[in-house]
Amino acid sequence: DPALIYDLGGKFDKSFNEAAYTGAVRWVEETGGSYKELEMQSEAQREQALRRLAETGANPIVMTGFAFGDVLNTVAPDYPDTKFAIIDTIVDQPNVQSVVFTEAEGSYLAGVMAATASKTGTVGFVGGMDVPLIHRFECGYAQGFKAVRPDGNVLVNYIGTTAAAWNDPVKGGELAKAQKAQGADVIYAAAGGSGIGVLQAAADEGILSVGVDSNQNHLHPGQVLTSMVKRVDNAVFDAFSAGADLETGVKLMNLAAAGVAVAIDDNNKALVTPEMQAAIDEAAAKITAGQIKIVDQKSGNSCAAQ
Amino acid sequence: MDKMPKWADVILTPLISLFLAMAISALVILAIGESPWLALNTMVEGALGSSYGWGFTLYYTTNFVFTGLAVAVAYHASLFNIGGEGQAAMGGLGVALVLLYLPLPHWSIALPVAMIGAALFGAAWALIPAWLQAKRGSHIVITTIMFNFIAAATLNYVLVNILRPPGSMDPSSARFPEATHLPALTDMAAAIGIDWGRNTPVNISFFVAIAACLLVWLLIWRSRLGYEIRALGRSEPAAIYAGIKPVRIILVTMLISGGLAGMMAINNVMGEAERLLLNAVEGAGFIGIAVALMGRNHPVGVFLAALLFGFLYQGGGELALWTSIPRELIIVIQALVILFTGALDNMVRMPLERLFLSLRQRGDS
Amino acid sequence: MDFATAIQILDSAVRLMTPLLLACLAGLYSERSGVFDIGLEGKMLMAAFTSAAVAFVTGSPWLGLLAGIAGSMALSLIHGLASITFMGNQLISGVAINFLASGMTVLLGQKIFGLGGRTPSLTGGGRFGEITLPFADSLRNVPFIGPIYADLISGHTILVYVAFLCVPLTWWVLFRTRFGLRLRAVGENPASVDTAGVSVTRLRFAAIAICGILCGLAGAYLATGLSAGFVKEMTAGRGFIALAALIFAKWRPWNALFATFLFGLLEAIANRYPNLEIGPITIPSMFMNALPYILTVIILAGFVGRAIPPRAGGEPYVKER
Amino acid sequence: MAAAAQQIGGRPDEAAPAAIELRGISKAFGPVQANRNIDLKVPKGTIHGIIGENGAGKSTLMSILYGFYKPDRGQILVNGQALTISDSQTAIRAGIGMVFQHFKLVQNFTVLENIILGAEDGALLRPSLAKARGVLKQLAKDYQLNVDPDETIEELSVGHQQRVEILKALYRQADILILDEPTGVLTPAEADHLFRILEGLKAEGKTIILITHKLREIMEITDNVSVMRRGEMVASVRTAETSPEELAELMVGRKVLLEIDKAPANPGAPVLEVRDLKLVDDEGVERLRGISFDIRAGEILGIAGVSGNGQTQLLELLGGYPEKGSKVSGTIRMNGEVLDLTGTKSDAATRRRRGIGHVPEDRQVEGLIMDFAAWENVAFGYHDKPEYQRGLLMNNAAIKADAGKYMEDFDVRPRDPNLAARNFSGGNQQKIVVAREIERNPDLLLVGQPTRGVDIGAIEFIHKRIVELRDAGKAVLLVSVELDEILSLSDRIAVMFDGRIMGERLPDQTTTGELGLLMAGVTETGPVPDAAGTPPARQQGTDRPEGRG
Ligand SMILES: Nc1ncnc2c1ncn2[C@@H]1O[C@H](COP(=O)(O)OP(=O)(O)OP(=O)(O)O)[C@@H](O)[C@H]1O
Ligand SMILES: Nc1ncnc2c1ncn2[C@@H]1O[C@H](COP(=O)(O)OP(=O)(O)OP(=O)(O)O)[C@@H](O)[C@H]1O
Ligand SMILES: [Mg+2]
Ligand SMILES: [Mg+2]
Repeated sequence: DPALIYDLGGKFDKSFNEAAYTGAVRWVEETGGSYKELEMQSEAQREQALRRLAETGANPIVMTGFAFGDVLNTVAPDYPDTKFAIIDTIVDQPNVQSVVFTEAEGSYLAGVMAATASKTGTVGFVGGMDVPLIHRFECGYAQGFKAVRPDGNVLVNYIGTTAAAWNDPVKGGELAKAQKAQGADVIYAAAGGSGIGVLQAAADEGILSVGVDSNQNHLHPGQVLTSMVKRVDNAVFDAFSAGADLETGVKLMNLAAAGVAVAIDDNNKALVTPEMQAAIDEAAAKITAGQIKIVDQKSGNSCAAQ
Repeated sequence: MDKMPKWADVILTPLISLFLAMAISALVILAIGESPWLALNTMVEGALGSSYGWGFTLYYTTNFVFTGLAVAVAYHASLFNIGGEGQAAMGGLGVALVLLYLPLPHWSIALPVAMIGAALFGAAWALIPAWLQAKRGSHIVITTIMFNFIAAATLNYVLVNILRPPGSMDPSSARFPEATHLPALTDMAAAIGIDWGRNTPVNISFFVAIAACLLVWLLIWRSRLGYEIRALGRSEPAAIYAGIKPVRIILVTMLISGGLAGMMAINNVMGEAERLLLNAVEGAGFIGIAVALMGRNHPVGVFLAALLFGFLYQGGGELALWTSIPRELIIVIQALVILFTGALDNMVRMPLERLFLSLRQRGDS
Repeated sequence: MDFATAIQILDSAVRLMTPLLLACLAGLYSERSGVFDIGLEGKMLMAAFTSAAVAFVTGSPWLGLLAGIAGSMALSLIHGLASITFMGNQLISGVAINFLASGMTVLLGQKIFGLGGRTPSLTGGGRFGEITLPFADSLRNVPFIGPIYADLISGHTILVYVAFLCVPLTWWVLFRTRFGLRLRAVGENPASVDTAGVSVTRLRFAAIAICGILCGLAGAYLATGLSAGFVKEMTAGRGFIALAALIFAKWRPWNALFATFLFGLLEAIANRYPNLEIGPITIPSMFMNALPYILTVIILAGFVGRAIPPRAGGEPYVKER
Repeated sequence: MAAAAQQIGGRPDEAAPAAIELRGISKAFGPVQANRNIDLKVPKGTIHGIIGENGAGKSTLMSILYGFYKPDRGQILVNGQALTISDSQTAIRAGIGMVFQHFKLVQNFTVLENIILGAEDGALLRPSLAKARGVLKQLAKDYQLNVDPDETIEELSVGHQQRVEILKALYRQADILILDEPTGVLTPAEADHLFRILEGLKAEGKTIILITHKLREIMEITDNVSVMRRGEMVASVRTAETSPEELAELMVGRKVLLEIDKAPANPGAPVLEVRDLKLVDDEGVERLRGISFDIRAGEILGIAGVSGNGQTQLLELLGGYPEKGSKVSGTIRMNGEVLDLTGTKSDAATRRRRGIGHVPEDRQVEGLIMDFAAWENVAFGYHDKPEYQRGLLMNNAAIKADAGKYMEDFDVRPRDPNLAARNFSGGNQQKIVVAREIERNPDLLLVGQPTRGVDIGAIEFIHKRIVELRDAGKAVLLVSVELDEILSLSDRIAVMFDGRIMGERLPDQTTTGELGLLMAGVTETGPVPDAAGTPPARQQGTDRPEGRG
């Protein structure tokens, strides 16, 4: 059986753990198979969980989150017959598949959409914690936005510095309101559970928001511009389907591979104007063709690309 | 004259309380539609059933001993140090800086140096609240809460912007040099030919924690400083009458307290992760409060309470890992254990006292 | 900073301070009666959950509010049992209550809604709406006063107004009524109340019941006023900040208003200026996030003298040993 | 079990109607039997004394009557009617009022608020306060019980705090008033005032129960007296038909010397020379206004004075711990060497090293750590002595050995060094403190209120040891509000008033009357005007009743 290990945020984190869970559930529904799943309780358990799963014969073992990288590097060689898949970071071992997403590409498209939808020329970004992974979202978004509106303005806020940052919808909502007060009319939330508050506040204030990780368009139909989906579910589904034959090496889940995308469905169809769609398509094509280089690193306090 | 024998007070009462906590926990488990028996089994098996489980239980115990002692030492001076979380986080920073930037050839040298780094950083983080309390009268409870937040922010900044290896996604430091790897208990057992607790994080820090218990005991009950700490904690006017200087004692006590909390880092940062993570402390600072209070601020009590929480942590982790019971159940069980053994203990003690008293009176007449 | 910005920041501060104020007043009642309460966080969390759950199921925020109060009261009762009836350690009891709420909310939420402890989002009538005060819209264009009335004073949920009303009410109850006199006395010297023939136990239970109600309001405001539903651990340390504000306020109602406003304001400012540039240096977002805490320490050290808690606080009333 | 009350002298009038009758009252606190099968009859309209050693159970018995504790067994009759007193409210309604040994006042409330607490007239305070203000004015006139209704309790002297307690009872229209050691904290003048009030109340037909350790008071004011020993009532007699010696023997169970037997002093070289000592506290109040005196080896200098006239500050300053923020000037010479008044070398530890022992005025707040075991308290203040150190640690064996010895020498009961200080009775707590300070054989012993609230057996003992220290050639500075104590112990008497020494007298050449005048600030030349022409500021503000209730 395959196995899935969720990172500390837990299975229902409204973010990528939950997306992984969705993928596993879809695999169960489609194949009728069964899988093992574990939720991390503490840092010290990572290695324990990996080893115990490997010893029970689970194969492949999929784990979400870069935090596993370090541990997997030491554990994988001990179980050469087991395949591992790790999401969000690269582990260079012969029996490991490293799944990395180009969040910046998806966020770039979200930025393009925001720029097109914005009337004020100011948009917002609310991140959970000020950490490199979230910088990818922030920088891609800002770059996409600037590509369309070079003179526009991106407001950036982070929720906090403790673990509570991912579970504080109240602060998320307040930040959204503060950004709205400064003129933002599209706000992108990459903040786990806190993002729910951002989307809610945006809807309350009558402005648009952008969801993240899974498709959150349905939360406020007609008021969520789009969601930058990160198809962790597909990665998990694929890994589960491949079983013991899991291909190792780096698996790049980029725009071209439909690893990231901006979700367009019935809930936001009305918001996507033809010219917006055109802008998206153009940008996507250019990214795929390598004509647009996205810089997803921060230097100091701002995105390197800006 | 005591109302009941000492053994009834220190052993029987907590045991009955623990039993009550477990009984209520069982009800909660039943209520969410799971089997309490299975849960208990999983927990005991997972935490105590194998040398492997013990290896984790003792690892967590080590963490809680340090933070528990930190709270306990301060408590004797009547200082409520809720800042263990921040102090332990800063201790981690101290360990990381020492191990990353000093050329330390061997763990036996690295350990004492890291201990100093951890203790210094933890102590420094406790010093400001202590100074503010002693000199400016700012309430230490508020300032230590604030310093927990400030520590989190500082660590966030340092890890993301300074210590993070270039290109890494993970807001964590680079791995510490191989030479500073602490011997795990497994290795130590293997050295004397015993196969014990393979792949468990418990390491030599466990013995440091035990030594810390002993030292704290000596400090509080056998040393002059401890005498002065306890005197000040019980009565400030009396302490002044006796020539004890409150400011000095407050500062020294908090330095020791912060140092102990910081020392936790040799276990989780140096011993386990071998690099500094953003959320390395994982609430151990707060558990330390419960551990100290339940252990009645005595090192032996702290050790036992830490062991109990180590068991709950590991057993609970196992429960969440291998059954469909949500991991939050463990938090509920912890809460009930704290509640019954720590806060509702008189519910058990008072009837017991009456029982023993009537037994004695019957014996007398 | 222009006037409109100031209004917006103040408006945000009002929203942010409301849960703190309610929790702070809750703590005030409890601690004035001599029962220390570090379980404010847990009570708020429990109330946030129960109110969101019931508001979702019934579609009524008012029923949700009642449920929030009930949830918080249940924990108050446990605290009372431990710290009043069984003369246990109040700090331990508070710690336990925080753990209990943190675990129970998710456990119950998962059992009921299966969303990992979240409740489904509340829509429309399930939340407390914003109240527009009379003439708010017509007065908006009056210079100065207009925006203050229309944008700052008007347009909050009912619970905000309740919270602000609780300040003079608390002051009045505490200093102008028999109950308040006894409450303050029991926190200073329970024996004085006991020898006057008034039950210490009953008074303290009354105080923690009020504490439960106010924490219930605070939690309900978080889940059904400010946001639309419950997310695990959504109180995010606000109970501890309220506790800090209470000490800061020296256990006085008007000071509590000021202290919580200061916290709200600092947070609102930090939200508004996530990257403060001071000359050549830009303060990183991490430190802007920690700014309210840093400033609190500075203010405490610089301007606020020694806070003397109620004399009998934290100690159970033990008559016979 | 309970011995029948001894028949000594005449029993109180059996036929008179009893205001209070207790039958077979028993009460245990856990393993401690505080009251054992107690009978007591208090005739209406009399003052009834209750005496007994520390811990005999007097306070417990009265607290039961007041509904504070529930008795395990027994019956209470008030005015001939059986009554179940389950709480203080019942007692109050039955007309019983009680002034506790440790006052039950809210320190930061005003007098008025304390008076109405629990006796409010409605849910709102304002009417109650207004009414109480009126009643208070009337009571003040009727009984000479003047207190400012708007002062907070912490601003009041102990004597005034006690007045508030009495007013509380009268406000509740008490007919039966219980006073538990009311004079323990009062000056003689205040005590006299109190007794006049009590007599006035008695004249109105009220019944009064008075617990005290002072036989003089019993003889002076009571009609009948009951004696308790170890939880039992051992005797009830008419005061007129007994004598102090007889009562003392009943209380303690052996003969007690009520007079101190001391040889004339034989003073040697000056040990302590104090010159022009001044102290201004942190509120700017001048507490000491230029104090000068000497104490020689082998003599006891007694400082008399109404409390609050600077004695506390003098003792604390000499002991090395003046109140934080106070400014001091002047010189202190100890054995010829000047002592630092400020800086790190002016602390209590340094003073002890210089050979100054100090029995503080308040044993429970300063002298002892109540939660420490007796043996730990024996090292308190001397815990840094080399003989108590062993390497880096403390030599607990040495401390315990000393503790055993001190407790033996001073007959501390129970003789259990492991018992926490709070579990000893007041008298025995005081013995521990005195033992600790005297056994160090200090060159100078500072003693503040050595026998406050202590029973006569212990008083006799403590006095004897102080005199012995003097006879061993040491200097003693004795501060006490008890004029009797000052007169019988001192070799010289200095009287303090408003931070000054008003004059020195020899005990055999003065009278209580003369000392009393000096204590009130009256010299032969008339009252000394205050520097600012006003009466001393906030008299006795720093004095608190020992311990807190
Ligand atoms: N609240 C209490 N809880 C437990 N034991 C008590 C309590 N109060 C008194 N005792 C015990 O009861 C005994 C009688 O105490 P009580 O206070 O009645 O004595 P007392 O005669 O008033 O002494 P004193 O002269 O010192 O005031 C004491 O030995 C004490 O140990
Ligand atoms: N709540 C209590 N618990 C246990 N023992 C008590 C309690 N209250 C009083 N006692 C004990 O009762 C005895 C007499 O106490 P009480 O308070 O009447 O007098 P005290 O303050 O100790 O001495 P003194 O009469 O000299 O002031 C002491 O042994 C005291 O420790
Ligand atoms: Mg007494
Ligand atoms: Mg007494």
